[in-house]
Amino acid sequence: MIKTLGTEDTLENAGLTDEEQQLFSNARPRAYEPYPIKAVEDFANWARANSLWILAFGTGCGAIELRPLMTARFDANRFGVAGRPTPRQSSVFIIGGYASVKTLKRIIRSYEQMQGPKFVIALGICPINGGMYFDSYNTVNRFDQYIPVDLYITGCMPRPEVLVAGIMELQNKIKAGRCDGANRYVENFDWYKANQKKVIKNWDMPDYNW
Amino acid sequence: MNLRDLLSPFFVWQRAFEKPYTSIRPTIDRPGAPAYRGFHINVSEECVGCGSCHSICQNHAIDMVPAAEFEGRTGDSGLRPRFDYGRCCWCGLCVDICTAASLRMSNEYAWISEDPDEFHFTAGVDDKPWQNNEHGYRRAEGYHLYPPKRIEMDMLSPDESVQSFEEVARGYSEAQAKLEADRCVECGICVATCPAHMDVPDYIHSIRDGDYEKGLQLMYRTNPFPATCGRICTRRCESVCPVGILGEPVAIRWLKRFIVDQVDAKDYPRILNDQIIESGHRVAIIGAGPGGLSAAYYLRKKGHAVTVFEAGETAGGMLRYGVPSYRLPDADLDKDIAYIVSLGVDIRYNTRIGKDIDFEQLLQDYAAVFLSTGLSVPSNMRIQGEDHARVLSGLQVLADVASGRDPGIGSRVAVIGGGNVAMDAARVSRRLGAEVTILYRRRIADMPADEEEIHESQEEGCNIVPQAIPVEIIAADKPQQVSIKWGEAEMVQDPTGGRPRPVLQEDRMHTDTYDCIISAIGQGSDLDFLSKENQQQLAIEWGKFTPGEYQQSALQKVFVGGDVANRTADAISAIEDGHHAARGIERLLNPDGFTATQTDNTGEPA
Amino acid sequence: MNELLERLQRHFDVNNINVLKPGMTTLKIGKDSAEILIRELRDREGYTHLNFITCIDYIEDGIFTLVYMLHNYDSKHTLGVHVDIDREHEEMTSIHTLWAQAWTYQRELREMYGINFPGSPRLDEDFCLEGWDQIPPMRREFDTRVFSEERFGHREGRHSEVPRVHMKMELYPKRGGDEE
Amino acid sequence: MLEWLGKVGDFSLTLLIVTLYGLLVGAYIERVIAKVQGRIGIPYSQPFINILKNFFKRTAVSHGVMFYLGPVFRIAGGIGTLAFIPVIYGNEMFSNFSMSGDLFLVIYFMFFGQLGMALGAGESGHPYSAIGIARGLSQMTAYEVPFALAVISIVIQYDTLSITEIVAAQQGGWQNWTLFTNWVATLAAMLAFLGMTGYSPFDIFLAPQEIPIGPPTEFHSAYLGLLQTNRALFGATKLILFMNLFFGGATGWVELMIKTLLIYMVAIVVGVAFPRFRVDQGIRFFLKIPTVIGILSIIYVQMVLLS
Amino acid sequence: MTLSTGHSAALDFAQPEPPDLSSGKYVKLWQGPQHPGITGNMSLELVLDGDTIVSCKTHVGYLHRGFEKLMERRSFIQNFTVVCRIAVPEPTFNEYLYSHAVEEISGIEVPERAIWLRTMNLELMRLASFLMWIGGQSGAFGQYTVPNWTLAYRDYVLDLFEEMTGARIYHMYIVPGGVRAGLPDGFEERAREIMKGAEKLLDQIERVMFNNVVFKARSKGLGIITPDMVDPYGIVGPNARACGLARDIRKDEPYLAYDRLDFETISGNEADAYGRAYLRLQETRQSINLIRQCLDHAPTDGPFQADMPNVLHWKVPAGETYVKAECTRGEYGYYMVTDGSEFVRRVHVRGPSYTHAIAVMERLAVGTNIADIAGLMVSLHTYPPEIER
Repeated sequence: MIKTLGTEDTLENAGLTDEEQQLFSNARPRAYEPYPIKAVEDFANWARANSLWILAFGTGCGAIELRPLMTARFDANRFGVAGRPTPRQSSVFIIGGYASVKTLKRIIRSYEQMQGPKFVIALGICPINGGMYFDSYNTVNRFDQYIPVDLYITGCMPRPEVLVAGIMELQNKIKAGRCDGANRYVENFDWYKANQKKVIKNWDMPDYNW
Repeated sequence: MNLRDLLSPFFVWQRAFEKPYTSIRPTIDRPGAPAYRGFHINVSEECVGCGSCHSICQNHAIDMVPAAEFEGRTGDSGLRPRFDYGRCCWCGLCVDICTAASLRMSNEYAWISEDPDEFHFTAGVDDKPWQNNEHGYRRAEGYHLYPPKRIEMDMLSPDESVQSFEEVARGYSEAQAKLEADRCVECGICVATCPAHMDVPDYIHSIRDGDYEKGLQLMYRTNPFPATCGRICTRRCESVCPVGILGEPVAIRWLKRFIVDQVDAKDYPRILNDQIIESGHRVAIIGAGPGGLSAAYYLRKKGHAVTVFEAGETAGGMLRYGVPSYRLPDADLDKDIAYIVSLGVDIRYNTRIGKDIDFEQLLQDYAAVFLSTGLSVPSNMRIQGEDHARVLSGLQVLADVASGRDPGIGSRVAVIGGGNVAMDAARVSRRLGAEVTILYRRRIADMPADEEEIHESQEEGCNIVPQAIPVEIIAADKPQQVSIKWGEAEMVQDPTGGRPRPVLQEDRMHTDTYDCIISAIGQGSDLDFLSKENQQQLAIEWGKFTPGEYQQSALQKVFVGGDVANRTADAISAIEDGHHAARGIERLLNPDGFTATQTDNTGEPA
Repeated sequence: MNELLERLQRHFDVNNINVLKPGMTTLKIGKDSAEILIRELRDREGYTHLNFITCIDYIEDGIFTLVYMLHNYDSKHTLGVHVDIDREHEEMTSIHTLWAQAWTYQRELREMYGINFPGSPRLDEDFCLEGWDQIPPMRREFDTRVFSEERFGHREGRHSEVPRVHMKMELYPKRGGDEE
Repeated sequence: MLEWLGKVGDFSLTLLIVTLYGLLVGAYIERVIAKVQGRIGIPYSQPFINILKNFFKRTAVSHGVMFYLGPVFRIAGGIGTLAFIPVIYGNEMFSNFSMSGDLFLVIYFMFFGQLGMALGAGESGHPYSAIGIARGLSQMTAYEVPFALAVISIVIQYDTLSITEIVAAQQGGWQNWTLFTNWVATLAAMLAFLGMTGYSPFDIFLAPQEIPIGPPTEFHSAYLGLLQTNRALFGATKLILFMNLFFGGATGWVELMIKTLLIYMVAIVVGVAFPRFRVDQGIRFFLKIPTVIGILSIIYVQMVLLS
Repeated sequence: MTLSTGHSAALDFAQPEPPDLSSGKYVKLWQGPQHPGITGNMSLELVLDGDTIVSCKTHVGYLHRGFEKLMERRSFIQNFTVVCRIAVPEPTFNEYLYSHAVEEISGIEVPERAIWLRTMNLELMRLASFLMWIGGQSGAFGQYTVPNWTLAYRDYVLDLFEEMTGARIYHMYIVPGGVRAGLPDGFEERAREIMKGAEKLLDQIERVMFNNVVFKARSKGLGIITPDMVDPYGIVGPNARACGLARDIRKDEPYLAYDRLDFETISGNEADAYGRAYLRLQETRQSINLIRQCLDHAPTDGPFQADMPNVLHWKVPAGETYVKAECTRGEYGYYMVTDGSEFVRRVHVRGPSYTHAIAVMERLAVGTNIADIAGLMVSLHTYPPEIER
């Protein structure tokens, strides 16, 4: 059983059975408060920016360019980027292009399990406006309705070079303290949940996956 | 386990002493390949806004949006492609299909933003750093997504064609027509350029579908002379056809002709199914040329009783008298006219206004008058001796031939002028067995006649002498002959920027003798039937009207159109004038029920 | 090749034999004898390889055409067995005992077309979709674009003009073809 | 009392230096691996930033007290191990709490940390953790056998349980190092060392492919920061221990760094060349050759050196 | 063919009884979709008894985009840009097969130069794909050096693609009617240089990866496919060739220029993970050889596109065809039915992973150690997007 450090225990978790209700937390997520001293927060942001751990979850075509990115040719390790197999330890979620409804459910789960501050980069055209699959019955079109995205990189596929550029851009944004996607998610939690539940019809997981 | 398997892996360490694979500054050191399909470039001056990119884009990533600075250019829709980089997949099909080759791709590929709404831009209009990239994807030479060359039409060979007045262009076969119709990209820029705004892409579409009846219906919506226009139209549509920018334009005229040729005249009433509900109004039309009959057709469809007054013996006006039958056989002109007449249009032949019936009388008797008397008086060359008996007017020669009379040109003929009438006169003369020389003031490229006509005249053996200015007509030794004195001309650039002017070279003069000289340098109007008072009211300038809205003249009941009221003086403009005047007359007679044509401005192409 | 077809015609009610190209033939057989034919082809005629099973929706005729593509490695010949089934009673004999991958195809057809294969394993488990609440998506009456717009929505702010309509509005609003 | 406090102060300094050194050498090793892989690799500052980042990360979930205590036990094990190892021979300041029986204490602490970690990770309830623990502990048990045999061998050889004395016995030139006096035990110990460092082919318990990441699956933020600190500290401590036991110890920091780095390189030279063994294969490996060598080392000591 | 592949009655495809999870004896474990040890976005639902797998279920659909539906509402030219997305690591096979199917139905003859360029393109793709696969196989067993090399080297091949086609991943080069462009200047020299380097790299890889005691320990005996499994399970490509069946569509039913290229079908005799890996290494070398032959023979001028109708309203006559090609994983096929309209009636894409990743995987996984499941998965060489499409 997972104990959470959330604020209010008000989520309904209606998708769960009674038995499962006992196993999962029903707390709402809490926004990230910056450190009261600005210098500390800036320093923390600097450290965060220079140690970006990416969740190893290839959600779509974008995964194909993550491999060159992480290996010898582009060697993203140089920039403080590393892959992490578990969401608990990751701070960056790279959405690799389109998200089918089935994957979206896993993306939400993985995203919510990531510990803040966390950042999302959306790769390619599909998360922006549906891309190639704008008329597909199984892929979402506007990714920002389901998960807050901090940075979009357009392209199909975006090359590893532009991924490197994107990571640098994300670093700048984090250092400037402007990456507040996770907080947006908490503040507009009900809106996001409503959107998510609109497309995910078999909601059999807790409302917030702690 | 053997020792080799244990030791051999240590060879990995070899690599430690080699140069790393890593690219040191990936974002700087690695631009896209020279042919990389990166972000879009549009040379907006070359773009004509045909929207083919929009049509071919499977992701609906391209919107056509108005770009104010390109609005109203000839052959340009004024729209420019706007890209949604939340949709584009950089397949480059838009570049491949681009009719003007204005759309290209740069080798730039990096666009990062935190705002998902930002990924839009109008290429070539919005300022983007990659607009001037030299590298990037271009369509390869020899790669086409539509056939660039038009389907050649069968023509009589020049040797055969000079032998008779048989129609030179033989028409497309069904297979040929379908192949040619297939080349259309359905942009509709031609619709705007066509004076009559015919639904060109739609009727071409109907050819692809094999539904010629629908094609005929579509054509009659804007033009009751499809058989005629399918042969002799000046086809400004083809001059703006985007397919013609890199290849040859779609043969719109021949396709129009093809549709008409497929439909039998006796099926017209069934296909067009014009239901006439009599309105009780009476309208008079002066002149049974294309303008007058066009007005008659559309007015009749509105239920008005139409009376056409024609000075000649037959209807058709200039189409009948001015266009030789090897270009427009009488049967085809009759096909168009017969249908119009069959709707109940009353044509009074041999009735000249001012002589047989008074203009004032018409104004009193009829609810409205449409005036399209055309240009029937040949212009003068304004040189000495031009009233010589052997100086014939081109129009007269053509009219004589059309009516089956012998124009009496002899066997050696000079034609003065470079317009279509000149070419027709020359080619008619060839058919009558004469040896023809065409004298024209400027260069061949400056000739106002259709390029095709010039080409065919030459093929048929007419000798064109460009830059030849007639100076004087001199009586020849024999009475049945005449001499012309002409001088060579040099083209001089106009300092004010106009087109080059021919300047006579006094030292290079020639004098030649011919059996006759055919003057075909233009025509003027004959508006003597109008009283002085009327002429003043109608604001006639240089023998032409300046019509207002809906072709209405200064007199409320009088509408004008045709050659006498427009600058282009071609059949299709006259047809549109007639159609538009019909609209105006309808508005005058039935102000409550009238609605101007408004088309829904949204929506995607059908 | 012809001998094979003759043999088949002798024993089965096959029709619509169509030689598409050298090395590929299709034929049609009734729903009830299809399984026996396929078994026969596999066991006796050397068509040991099942390329795929798929379905074509002929909505205008009210039928689903199931296509079983079989390949004979020895004669290098591919044989497509077409079976028409009624769109209203979409049910077919399962061939999961013949090939190990057959049940996967049948599971896909169940999900994408709603065709039932009684006895096929894990038939009603989700395959590609999850929580699907519409008619099976590959059926032709299902309009994916409309569905996508309703459920997923698109980003606002897009607007496109049609060149000829735009030109008419800008250049000659009162002229051109009337709607009569 | 005061003397003892001073000792604590000295130890804290040692702890700091060893940890920082551990992190630095970790970065260096990463760069060496990267070089073999044909790339450039992380900057030297990366391990420090990673740890800082993890401490700045927010914790939103907990799996109970034991979950918290896991990393604490783990680092306690690391600190405990270091506490009883004399770092610089002959330097009172950096000799820590070395005493007569410290070798046993050290080996105990080496176990302690792993077990504590196992408890914490087990509490997280994640099946990946559980599998990782099972693999880690069974592999540990396996490589501890040759290691213990090697230690026994040198204990017999030097007839002492004090690391300081073992180091002292190796002074006076390289020919006195255990490496040369008792190469059999060194060989056994170095094979065990391969398992201890957690590089290929014995890194199955942390393997991302075979099962994601193993015990630390659920650990994050400060917990992970502690684990990473410990990894650097414990790694360096093990190197120092091996240096002391088999390579003659060090009389200054520079000597220590060179020797430990070279010892570390042994694991890397093997690590980049091989894939990883499955856990059963790993156990089988350790219980075969290295164990035999370990037993041989005892026999060697008994038969050759002491006879 | 020496080996009989007749159906043996002994093979039982029946689904195993699901283990009783409530007994407490088993652990249920999900491998994927968020898991570094899975090939792409898919998942395996595993039930473990200790370290041994007693049941495996493949779950796919995480990448389902409904291509076959989308293709039914796009025109024939538009589809060619869509199809390459079906198998992300090997898009060109889709492009070729789609184009070929359309050409076959509409009777378009592709010019000679395009045929050679297509062949070269496909072989380059094979090389790139195999390079990535070798890295994947090595990485799945925990050797990260080789993946770094091969992925970097694959990138050089992708650079060639970029020059040739204008894109790295989705080339969209093979278009119905031909190809989109000829070769750029200097391409041949660069290609030859990269082929030389690739050969050197493969030698190095053979030394460090294949002659490796631990790799052998991990891969030998893993996931054995017996010849009598091949047909009943629909196993194709290297997975089938490794157990001794010399089946290669390039040789058996030659398409493009393969009948004019000099090569032999490679088949092995050990159908375990090691045997398959070694076979693929050899095929990578063969692919380099074929690319060289293409560079030698490809005409440098002449048309590279057949005369095409206006693609904006291109109606392909009614027809039906099934075309196939040998991709890195075996028989890749396109089944196309047209009805004479501007849209295709039905396209079915047959990817070899469809059976490799589901029926075969579920069978081979049983009895395997949990640690080997990633290695087994990679060794079958499966790409999830071509399963669900």
